[in-house]
Amino acid sequence: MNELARITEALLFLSPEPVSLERLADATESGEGEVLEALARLREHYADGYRGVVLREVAGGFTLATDPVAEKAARRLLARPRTPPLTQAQAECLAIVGYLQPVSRPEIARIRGVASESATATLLERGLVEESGRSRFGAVLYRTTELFQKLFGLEALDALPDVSRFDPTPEDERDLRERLLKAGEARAEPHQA
Amino acid sequence: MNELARITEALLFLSPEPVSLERLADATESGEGEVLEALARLREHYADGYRGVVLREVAGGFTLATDPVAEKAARRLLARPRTPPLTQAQAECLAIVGYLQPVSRPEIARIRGVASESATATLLERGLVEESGRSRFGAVLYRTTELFQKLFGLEALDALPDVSRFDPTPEDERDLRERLLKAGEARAEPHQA
Amino acid sequence: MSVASLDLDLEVFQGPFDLLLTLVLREEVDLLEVELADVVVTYVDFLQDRGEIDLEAATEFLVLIAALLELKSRMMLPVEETDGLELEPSEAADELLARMLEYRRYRDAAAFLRERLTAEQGYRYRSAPLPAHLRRASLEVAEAVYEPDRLAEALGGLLRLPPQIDLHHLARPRVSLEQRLAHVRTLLRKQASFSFDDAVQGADRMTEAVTLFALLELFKSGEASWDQSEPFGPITVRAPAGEERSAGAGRASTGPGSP
Repeated sequence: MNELARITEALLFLSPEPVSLERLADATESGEGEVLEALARLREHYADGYRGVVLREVAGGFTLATDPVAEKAARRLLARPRTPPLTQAQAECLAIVGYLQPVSRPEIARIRGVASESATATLLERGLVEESGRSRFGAVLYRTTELFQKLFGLEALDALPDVSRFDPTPEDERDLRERLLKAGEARAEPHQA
Repeated sequence: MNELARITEALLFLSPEPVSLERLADATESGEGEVLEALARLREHYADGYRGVVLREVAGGFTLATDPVAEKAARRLLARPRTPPLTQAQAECLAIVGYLQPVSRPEIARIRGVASESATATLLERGLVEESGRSRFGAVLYRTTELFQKLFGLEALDALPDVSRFDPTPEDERDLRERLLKAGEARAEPHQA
Repeated sequence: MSVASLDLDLEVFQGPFDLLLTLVLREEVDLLEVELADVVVTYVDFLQDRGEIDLEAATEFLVLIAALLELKSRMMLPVEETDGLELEPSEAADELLARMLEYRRYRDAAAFLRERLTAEQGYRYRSAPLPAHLRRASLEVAEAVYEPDRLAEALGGLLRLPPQIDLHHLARPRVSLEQRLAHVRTLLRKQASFSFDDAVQGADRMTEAVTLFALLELFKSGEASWDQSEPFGPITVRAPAGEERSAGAGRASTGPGSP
């Protein structure tokens, strides 16, 4: 390992947050190309499956993390509770903020069909989303945080899979449509709104 | 690297404090002999002078730490100048050490009329004061550091400003230390006339 | 108010309003059977009770109710009345269909996120404070940021002696038991009975307390007795005439010095 790789390793070890290529280059007073080379060397050292620590690229930067092989022992040693899983409501809000950001609470409610106050509050409290100004109607807008990217192992926001991947299949869609039409036809008589 | 060595590496990576052999054995549910072997393997990986991170055995156990080679870069990346404004308690402690040095912690407490552990600890951590031997009663003595002089723009210690401008009774010609102790004791237990 | 706390009691649906649209989107409630006018009436009643409007919550309500109204009216519009709109029955359902599909998309994205979070739980990041030497300003680049006078001023403050507390102005009442005993005995000699209030008229609390103590002394020595018909009521002090002492048992329970 050359000196730049050694220094890069130390910086990633010390920094509590992922460090971008640019900041690594600044701190080491090197070019980004050199740092990328150093990172490649580090990656060899921290090859998946061979070490307890792995080099990861998340939230727009590089960081070291422990391999899941150590999860159980780490829990015994640190007695730090795992981050609680997301409830369905929280996950839905997070998905909407993740894909549509910046997005307001009324908009989240429109899509979910349900007021989303408490789920949004929890996501804010857990640091997964944050406020991001106001819409032109004055509603608070939300976006995801770096912690979100870190905890979900995303290199960047656009590393989220394309949202069309979650669209219902054409068969599901046709099926749903037919059922709706039947419901409509069953009521030829107008009802009161 | 076998699995135990990988897990041990991960545990040392995560823990901010040195971890004892016993705790490593507990967390990995292994024998201490096995953990020692794993540590030996790790030591090969973290050989001094080849990596940015080194394995250290210090009082209390094993720990990973950065090699000094990365010090400058780490400062550029992470060290924000830690010079927040001084609190009144810190300013008083620092003044006492500055003008009376060397001075012991019990003396600081007597002069201020209150225990001053946390202010002293902060000054120590920020490198403004340091230990300077012990008094004949065994109390730790403090003095100011070179960093103190730089942060206050002082050429030398005797360049500290004259106190008489702020002295409520400048005509009192007794020794400064004696006067401070007297005043401190008077503040600690108010006497009735 | 929170939209979630608006409780509905409709023919086809009972529960919090904010569940209604979800159930419609999940096809668990038939929108055509929901009387939306009742929902609005309930909301207006609720607002009236509250007397205040939380704008964010009101917006949420409007968004939800507007969506419901739009969906429902489109589904109900008879073809011949859609002057210029020419909504086919299939188009009428389109809006609701689009909404349902959109919801499903994010429901499935949510499932993906939950799985992803679980998968990522195994990776742990280090969160340790910086080593002490990196937490200090470095000597080489340290600049003068503190004002030396701050130290001189702090030390000057520490030289200040606390103001002496002068207690001379506090008159210390001195009341002796002997004085009060003499006072009560004098009163008893003058009259067979008198009220305690008369005995301490114009006196301070200390004097009252010592007088009561004097009375206890006199009771002990048999020089006086007293009675009080109710707690905090007037106390009558008497010289111990023979007939009164024999009647004393009957009233002893209320007297402060009862044996």
